[in-house]
Amino acid sequence: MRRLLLALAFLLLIASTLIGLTRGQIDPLQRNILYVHVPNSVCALLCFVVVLVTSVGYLATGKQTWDLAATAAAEAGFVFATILNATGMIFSRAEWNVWWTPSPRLVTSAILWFLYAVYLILRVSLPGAQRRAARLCAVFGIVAFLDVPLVYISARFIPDIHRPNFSFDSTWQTAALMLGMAGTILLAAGLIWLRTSLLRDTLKLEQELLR
Amino acid sequence: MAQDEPTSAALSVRAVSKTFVTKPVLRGIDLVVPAGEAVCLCGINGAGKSTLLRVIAGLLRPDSGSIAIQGYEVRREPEKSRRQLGMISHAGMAYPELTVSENLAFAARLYGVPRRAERIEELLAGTGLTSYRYDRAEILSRGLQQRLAIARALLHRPAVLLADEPFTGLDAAATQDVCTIFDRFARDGGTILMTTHDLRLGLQCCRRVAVLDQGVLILDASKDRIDTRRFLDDYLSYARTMS
Amino acid sequence: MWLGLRAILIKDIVVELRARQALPTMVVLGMLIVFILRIASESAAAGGGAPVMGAAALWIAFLFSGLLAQERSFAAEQHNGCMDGLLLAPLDAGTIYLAKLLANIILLTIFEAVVVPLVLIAFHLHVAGWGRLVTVLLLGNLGISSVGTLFSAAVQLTRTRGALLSIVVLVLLMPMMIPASFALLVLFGALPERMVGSGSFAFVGSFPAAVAYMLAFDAVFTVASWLLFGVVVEE
Amino acid sequence: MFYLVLGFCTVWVCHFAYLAVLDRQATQLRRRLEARANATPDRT
Repeated sequence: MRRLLLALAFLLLIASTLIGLTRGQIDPLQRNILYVHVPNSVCALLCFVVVLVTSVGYLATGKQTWDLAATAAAEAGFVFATILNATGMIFSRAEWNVWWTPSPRLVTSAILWFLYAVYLILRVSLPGAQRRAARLCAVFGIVAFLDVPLVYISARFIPDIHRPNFSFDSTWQTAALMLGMAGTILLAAGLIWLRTSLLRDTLKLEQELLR
Repeated sequence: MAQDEPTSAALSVRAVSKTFVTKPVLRGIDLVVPAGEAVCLCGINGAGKSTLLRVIAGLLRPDSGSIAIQGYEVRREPEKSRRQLGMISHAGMAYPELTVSENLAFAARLYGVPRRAERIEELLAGTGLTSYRYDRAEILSRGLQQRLAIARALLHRPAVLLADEPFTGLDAAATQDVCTIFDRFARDGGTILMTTHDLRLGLQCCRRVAVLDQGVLILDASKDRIDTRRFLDDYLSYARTMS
Repeated sequence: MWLGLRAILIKDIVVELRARQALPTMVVLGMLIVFILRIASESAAAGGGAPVMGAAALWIAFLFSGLLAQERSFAAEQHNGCMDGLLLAPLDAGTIYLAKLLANIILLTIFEAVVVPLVLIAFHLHVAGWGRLVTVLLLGNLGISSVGTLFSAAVQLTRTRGALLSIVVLVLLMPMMIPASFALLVLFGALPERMVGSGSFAFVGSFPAAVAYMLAFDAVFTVASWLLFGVVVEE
Repeated sequence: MFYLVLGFCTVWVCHFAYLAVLDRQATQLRRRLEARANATPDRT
């Protein structure tokens, strides 16, 4: 079942790239990277919402699966944030010939990446898998989320050199973008689901040793 | 006050169980201790004695079951139940940098004890620490630190006193002092739940014995109803035969 | 000899990669420092010079010594089971948090009183408004202490070592560094009162807006840490 | 054009790298399970 989900996600992504580069091509060639940059940035943010929800869920119920889902979401989110920043830098290099300027959008994307990185490091360095370490990661997940909306979304609403006021007007372009978006979100869901079940099996195996 | 148990039960533990990751440490413990009684909880290392004490004190959340001190449920009314509870653990809970009276003054403020100075004097005398009043806690001997811990635990006149291995590391004289303090506390209507390895001392101080084995209470009887001689020889096998 | 040397080397690398603790922490800490310095000294708008370096130096000194001071804030509770002593007292965890927060704020204010004049002299800056400088520093102080207290308890009670507390607090405070640096740059005269344009300082806009942003961050973090403190200290 | 290709490449590289990590974890898990499975029969 999970294989199917991932395959479908990749199909959608390939379709979006094909349409985007052929029919829905944006005039200056390098701007086509937006077909990848936008979905990934949305997904990076969505994954952090998942981290928040699962962290709150773990603190409320104490069930281990919430905590594992939080780890999986953080890992997937980290991958998306890395892509987000990489394509962002490539885009700004192509657009303004500079790899990085501290414009609000780039700064907030970098902060999002750092939040993921620190979450994963915290997850690894807290001793043992017992409940207290999981609880502390959940606490960090929640407090870190407070950083994201304060900065990330507010950065959206002010004029900013980062995003030329450009919209995907033609139907082909919007179609390509939507396909890309759907593909990335499906990919995220698949990755999280796969990783959570993997973590659960490893945990079950390791806990057998304790019995 | 809405209380389901009779107010006479100072401490009532109902079907408490606790599992660490996969190891069940407490499996459905029931223990009711009326006021003025001292219970000695015995068991091998890892039987769950300290865990049970920490769960009763509210420091550890039980997976299921409920604990009430003087009728106040520990998880639902933490402030009221903690006011009725004093605890002595291996660690003395005293700040090494502070002097004996400063430590007691700090604890008195935490618990909001009225007429602090007077109460502290009373406890210093009761535990024989008056002459060490201005010494810093770090230089005290193990016996004196234990007496400071007891003074700190009794400061706010708790109804229930929990003692986790109170006699470890004490010489004969210090142990005797601790025992007399416990007796006086029990005679004044206080309730004691104590864990110990040294059964002879446990029986000397307490009138009731409970044995915990693999997370289950396999024996809970007052001293005069059990054959103390055989019990002292090998309490585990004896307790197992009785359960 | 050569075989032994190689064996130990490989073993160390494998163990380090598998434990995955020291290396990533170091890397992220380095990146955070560079990143914060980049934000604090946004040369595009400020035109470089002493004020920019002064502001950046002040915030970095502030962050790191603040973290060092706070890392020990729960050390006193660590031995002798004093943390249990506090948890047994009939008061909720929030009160313990507020007490520790105030202790850290006072500690950091004393530190401020020493380092800030030092920075002003060293970078021979003149300050536009002393009252405003004190408010900005106090807001920065509250930001560091609110998150610092919460996570120093977490790090202390689980006995984790290394720069974990630093990267956690640094990353959480990064968004606040933008208005904080802007405010200091305005006070040191490196930036005009009101900014318009595309940089992240323009995003802040004006000095009152910067103070408002810092206040918002402090409020959000303090309340969140106050609520979550009980979860952190519970065994 | 170069940057476009670079962009798309980084995306696919990142995705496949993470999938590879997950796959390695899965195989490691399977190996441990098999080792555990055929170890237990003779012990019981």
